[in-house]
Amino acid sequence: MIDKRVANLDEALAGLGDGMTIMFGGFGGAGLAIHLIKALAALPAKDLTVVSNSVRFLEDFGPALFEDKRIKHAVASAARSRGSVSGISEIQLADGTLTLDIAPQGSFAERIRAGGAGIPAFYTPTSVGTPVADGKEHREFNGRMCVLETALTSDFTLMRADKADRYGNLYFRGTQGNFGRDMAAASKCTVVEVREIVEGLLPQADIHVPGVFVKRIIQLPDVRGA
Amino acid sequence: MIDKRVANLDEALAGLGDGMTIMFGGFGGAGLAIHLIKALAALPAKDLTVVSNSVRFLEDFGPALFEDKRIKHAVASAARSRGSVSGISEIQLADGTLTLDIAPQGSFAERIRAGGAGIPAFYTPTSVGTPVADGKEHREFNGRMCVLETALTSDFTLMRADKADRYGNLYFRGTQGNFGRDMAAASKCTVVEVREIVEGLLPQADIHVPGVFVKRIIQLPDVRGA
Amino acid sequence: MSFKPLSRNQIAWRAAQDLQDGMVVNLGLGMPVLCANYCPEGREVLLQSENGVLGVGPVATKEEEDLDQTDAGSQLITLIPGASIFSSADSFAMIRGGHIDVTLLGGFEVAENGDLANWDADMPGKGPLIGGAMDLAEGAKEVRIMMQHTTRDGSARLLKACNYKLTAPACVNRIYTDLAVIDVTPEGFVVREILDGLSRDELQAKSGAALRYADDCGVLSAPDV
Amino acid sequence: MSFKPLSRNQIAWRAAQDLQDGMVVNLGLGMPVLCANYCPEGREVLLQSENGVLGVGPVATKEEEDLDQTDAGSQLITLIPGASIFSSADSFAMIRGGHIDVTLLGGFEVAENGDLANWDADMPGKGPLIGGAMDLAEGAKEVRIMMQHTTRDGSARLLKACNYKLTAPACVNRIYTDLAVIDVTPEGFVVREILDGLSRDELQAKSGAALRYADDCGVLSAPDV
Repeated sequence: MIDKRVANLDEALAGLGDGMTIMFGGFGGAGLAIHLIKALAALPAKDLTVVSNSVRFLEDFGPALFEDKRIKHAVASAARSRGSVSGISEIQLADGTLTLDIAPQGSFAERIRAGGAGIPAFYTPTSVGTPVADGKEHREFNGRMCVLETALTSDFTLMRADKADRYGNLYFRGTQGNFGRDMAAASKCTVVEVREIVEGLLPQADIHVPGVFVKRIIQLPDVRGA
Repeated sequence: MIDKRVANLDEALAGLGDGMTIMFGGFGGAGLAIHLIKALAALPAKDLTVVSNSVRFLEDFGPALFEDKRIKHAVASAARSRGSVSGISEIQLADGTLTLDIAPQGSFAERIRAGGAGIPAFYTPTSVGTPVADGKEHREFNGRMCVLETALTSDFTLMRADKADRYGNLYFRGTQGNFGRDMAAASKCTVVEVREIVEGLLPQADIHVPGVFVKRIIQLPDVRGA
Repeated sequence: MSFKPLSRNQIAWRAAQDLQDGMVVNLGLGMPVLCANYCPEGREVLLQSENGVLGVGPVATKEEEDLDQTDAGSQLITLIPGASIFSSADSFAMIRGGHIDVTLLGGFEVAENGDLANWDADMPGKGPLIGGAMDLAEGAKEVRIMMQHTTRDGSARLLKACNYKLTAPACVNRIYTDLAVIDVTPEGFVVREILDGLSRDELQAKSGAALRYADDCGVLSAPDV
Repeated sequence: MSFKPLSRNQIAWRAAQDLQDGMVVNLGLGMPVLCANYCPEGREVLLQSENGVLGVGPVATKEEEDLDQTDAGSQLITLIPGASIFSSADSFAMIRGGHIDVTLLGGFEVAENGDLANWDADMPGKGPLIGGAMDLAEGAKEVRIMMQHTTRDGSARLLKACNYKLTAPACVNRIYTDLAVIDVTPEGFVVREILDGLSRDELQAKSGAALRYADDCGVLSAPDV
């Protein structure tokens, strides 16, 4: 019997270790796995590479990851901390303890999709003519200059959905989906915290992510606004 | 007011002319725009390039397109007619009146997605080591040899869905979706025949294709099994 | 002669008047999102948000607030009837694939060839934030910029060449400022509307590149919004 | 000694016994789809169909038939509880991305290095048909082939090198025939099971490349299905 439910946060993150690459779903707080980020911050894992649209949310919910210098590299479209003074991630960016692959958000999303889809690289016109394209391979297609972007994959993906079933099928509320489906597909071990693990199996019309992309699910309450 | 409804098949195909590229949704009969294919076959348009997973369905419902030699080039993953004797498209393939870009189905689907997504080209391992890769640019990523595949776009896409609203939002039944969403996005003018144009607008959970990809919708009955 | 620069809301009002029935529009953070409040009655304008929404409605009231329904600026939003939700990758496929009619973005600087700089103002100690700007500037059919005509210290933002890092080259079609509406053309900046009471010399003095004027150059004005 | 080759259904039964609980499996046209009838009780095997289904159920009965719900072989199908439907591009993303545990495919020829030829048998006057075979052969974690051990005229299908155009190089892991179960290993073909009553010499005579035998080589048998 297929059963991807795990009993607790220890099981949810079992196997997560030094040097791994971890993706984080979420945009504007929707789809962000707050419980899993906090649990990750409580682990000793170090030398991590993180792939997250915004670095800020990791700093908000897992400050120990930065304080203990356990993140060595980040891939993100935004690496700006809250407020006008430097956050800890910005200090580490400045002093070189943290390196950054800053990506246009569309290239970021497409690189993740490519990672789950077995596409090792693709060309896109986005960023051509900007410093972000520096050092990237350029090539013209149909009169339009493009850069080569490579796929992103991960050892773990940590994300949140609204509902799941024992197959790992996921249902998103509102805009929870954002990077979730593609990060789930791009990862060796996708762990999803959900508001509800349903009895039985989700109806076809409600399945936004087929369970094949998900390894572990855990039911945990929404702690935002609490 | 946004209103993509058209009154008849003439309006549905208005502007479709010589030398154009046309995509056709459908797989196993689901999502196939039988009315629109028949209407296309009744037009004089010639020198057409067709993009269809299987050439057979065009031959079944629009034989005049082949009889009058109006299709010059096909992109497909299957170009085999029914039965064991040669169909008209196979005769034309053999005598050179019809040229063919035969594609693995996954590369076919991904090239169409790329066309709608502004990705001019991508690398895939599929077909490496086979005659289908002959003449294609090869390149290794992470130890795996790949070929470069280029995007497909079209002047028209003809497809079928179950329901639409005046915004052009589409709802698919069962497996009607297949290539539809991506062909809609890859085309300058996507025309969709549907069983029902709903009053008002489709609910968010039922929208499989955002209306932004659709130009014209027309309500026409399901004629299969009739 | 005296003049009264447009307020942020008035700039948004002016930009919104150019949104036509049926357009698919992406509004950037800051001033651009204010345009949602000023779309002329009777026009159906579909707002896209790059986190994966087509058909963004008004910002949620306290009663409507749902933490799982946000726009790309992390505002809690409502949806209009006919709205759809999709993944970020699909959203940027929509943007990159040329399916957005207009994007309205904030800007730091625009060059007379249409170069846009709006993502990195070299703030000391602050990290970079690209977000969706590069994809929107590259992918949308039209790129329209909303910004103050000059910086706080009075320096020009309309320039011969941008000083800050580019968002995308040669992408801007139109600029709405508190002083003027300016098109970017093959001949450089062409003023379409100039604020009542502002002289052409004064506007030129606040600009870092030569301004031309449309033959039918009009008066920029906006209601008190 | 006499022997009775397995029927098509028996080959399917045998192949189905190797499908484990929780596996995601794509079944090709022809013999492979018959495996769906013989999955051992108590194992949840999720069948993927490349037109965009995960969780294919039994072929529809007359009452269940729905022209809008097909598999990649154009059969009218049902769905199991927990099944999901997605686009063709997403389906091949699943396949190419390595998310399919096993694909069972028909074959014309398999070479001792694992090369597979199953899409173009050079039929005179007939056009090519690749379908999803190349993506499946390249993308699935394991590729298992089901075919008659020899052609109708008795020629070998297990070969040193394929004669027909390849589907994918060095991709095959296991072969089920009417006479044997054979693994493709770095040392070439290794027989895991041989039909009762068939001698090793006879099997070798029907094969176009050297056969080795597993130390624990067993007897191939199947119930009357």
